[in-house]
Amino acid sequence: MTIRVRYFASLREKMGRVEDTLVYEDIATVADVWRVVSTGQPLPDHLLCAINLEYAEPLATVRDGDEVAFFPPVTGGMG
Amino acid sequence: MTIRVRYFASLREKMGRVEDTLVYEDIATVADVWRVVSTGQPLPDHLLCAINLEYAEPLATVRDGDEVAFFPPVTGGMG
Amino acid sequence: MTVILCQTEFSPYAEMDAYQQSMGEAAGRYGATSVFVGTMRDLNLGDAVTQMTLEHYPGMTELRLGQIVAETQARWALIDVLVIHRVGEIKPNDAIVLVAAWAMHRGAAFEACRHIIEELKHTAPFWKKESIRDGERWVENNTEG
Amino acid sequence: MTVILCQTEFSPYAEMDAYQQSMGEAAGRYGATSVFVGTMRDLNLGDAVTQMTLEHYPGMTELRLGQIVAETQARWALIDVLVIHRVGEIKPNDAIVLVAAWAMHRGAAFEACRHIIEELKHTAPFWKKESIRDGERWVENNTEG
Repeated sequence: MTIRVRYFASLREKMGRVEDTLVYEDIATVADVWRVVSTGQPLPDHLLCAINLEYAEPLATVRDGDEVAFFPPVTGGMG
Repeated sequence: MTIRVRYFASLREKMGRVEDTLVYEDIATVADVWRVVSTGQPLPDHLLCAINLEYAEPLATVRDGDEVAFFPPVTGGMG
Repeated sequence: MTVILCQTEFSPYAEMDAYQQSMGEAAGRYGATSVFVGTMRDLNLGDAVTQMTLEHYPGMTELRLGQIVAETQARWALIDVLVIHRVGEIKPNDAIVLVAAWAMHRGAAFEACRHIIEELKHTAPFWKKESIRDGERWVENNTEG
Repeated sequence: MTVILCQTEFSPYAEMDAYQQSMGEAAGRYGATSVFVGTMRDLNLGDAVTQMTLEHYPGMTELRLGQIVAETQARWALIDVLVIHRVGEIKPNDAIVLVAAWAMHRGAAFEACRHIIEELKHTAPFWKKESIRDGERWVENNTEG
């Protein structure tokens, strides 16, 4: 299956790239996706995850064609 | 002593006048002022009172030259 | 801090713009502005309202509004406060009251703005008389927040 | 209900005016408008900030803001809601976010406006990078309300 993986803000800078495309058969969850793109690291507690533009938990199931995103805590608004 | 007494809103209409000037020696409190201007009635619970532009209780002391006001509950603002 | 009693129609957002332009050194310091605008509705208690007259107690109104703002500024960390209240003849959809609070952070701005409008509604000496089909009537009760 | 992501400077009170002009039949129905404006401050964590870049997640941002507004409209009796959020390069004293809620009564307007800005700050995918004297830094924590 094919998964598009996107990174934002400080994580994007840390990864050194804006996205990856994974073509793997053994990815079941968001945490699995992270393990692949981070070469084996566990998913840090503070990172947030989304599947297809909606927040997702690390153990949420990933399906063929999904867009998975990882990003630091959000800081919009002001005041 | 001389007391200026003012009325507002529905009370002003009920009294049929905007103000009175009292020249009496035996007025001690706001409630006394009301008794004079209403020819002996007790001060209704819902009426608000002010002395010299500040809210006052019915038993607050009135002094020579004071402006006393009586008015219904306020309804400013909106929303 | 500015409190204005206004005899004629005012445009609340034009007033906000103009006031902020004149704030000068406060620009860049405030991160949060909470604004409340009360507007005349054309329906009250089930009746169409065509016009309203806002009576007030000149002198006491200004004093009370100033006290409310001063007390609010003592309680929350505010950069500035603006209060504008209409008096006299008012038409549906006219702005009746504007309350704005500027602060570094949103908690203070929201709470101060809400506090001012609640105190104003319950203690500032304003009275509304509505014109309805059958004549006129005094509004006797304040709406709950 | 309108949600706008804005790439260039916007004037929050001019937007309010224009939006109300276009509301048509809602005029006369709303008695209460609560507006929140978040503005870029020129000082953060003790450092002078000369510029800011607001990154976001296109697609997810619009979806999340729409969900926040829809959930807020389901919870409070609102007549209309407007949300405008800047993205991209921002200068001190620029408006970053506008949230406005129109309702018959002030309780719903205030609570809905506050709810939207809190949800937006904690869940909408925006990230701030500040330019300070020594370079750039990501804002890592949201301010408390």
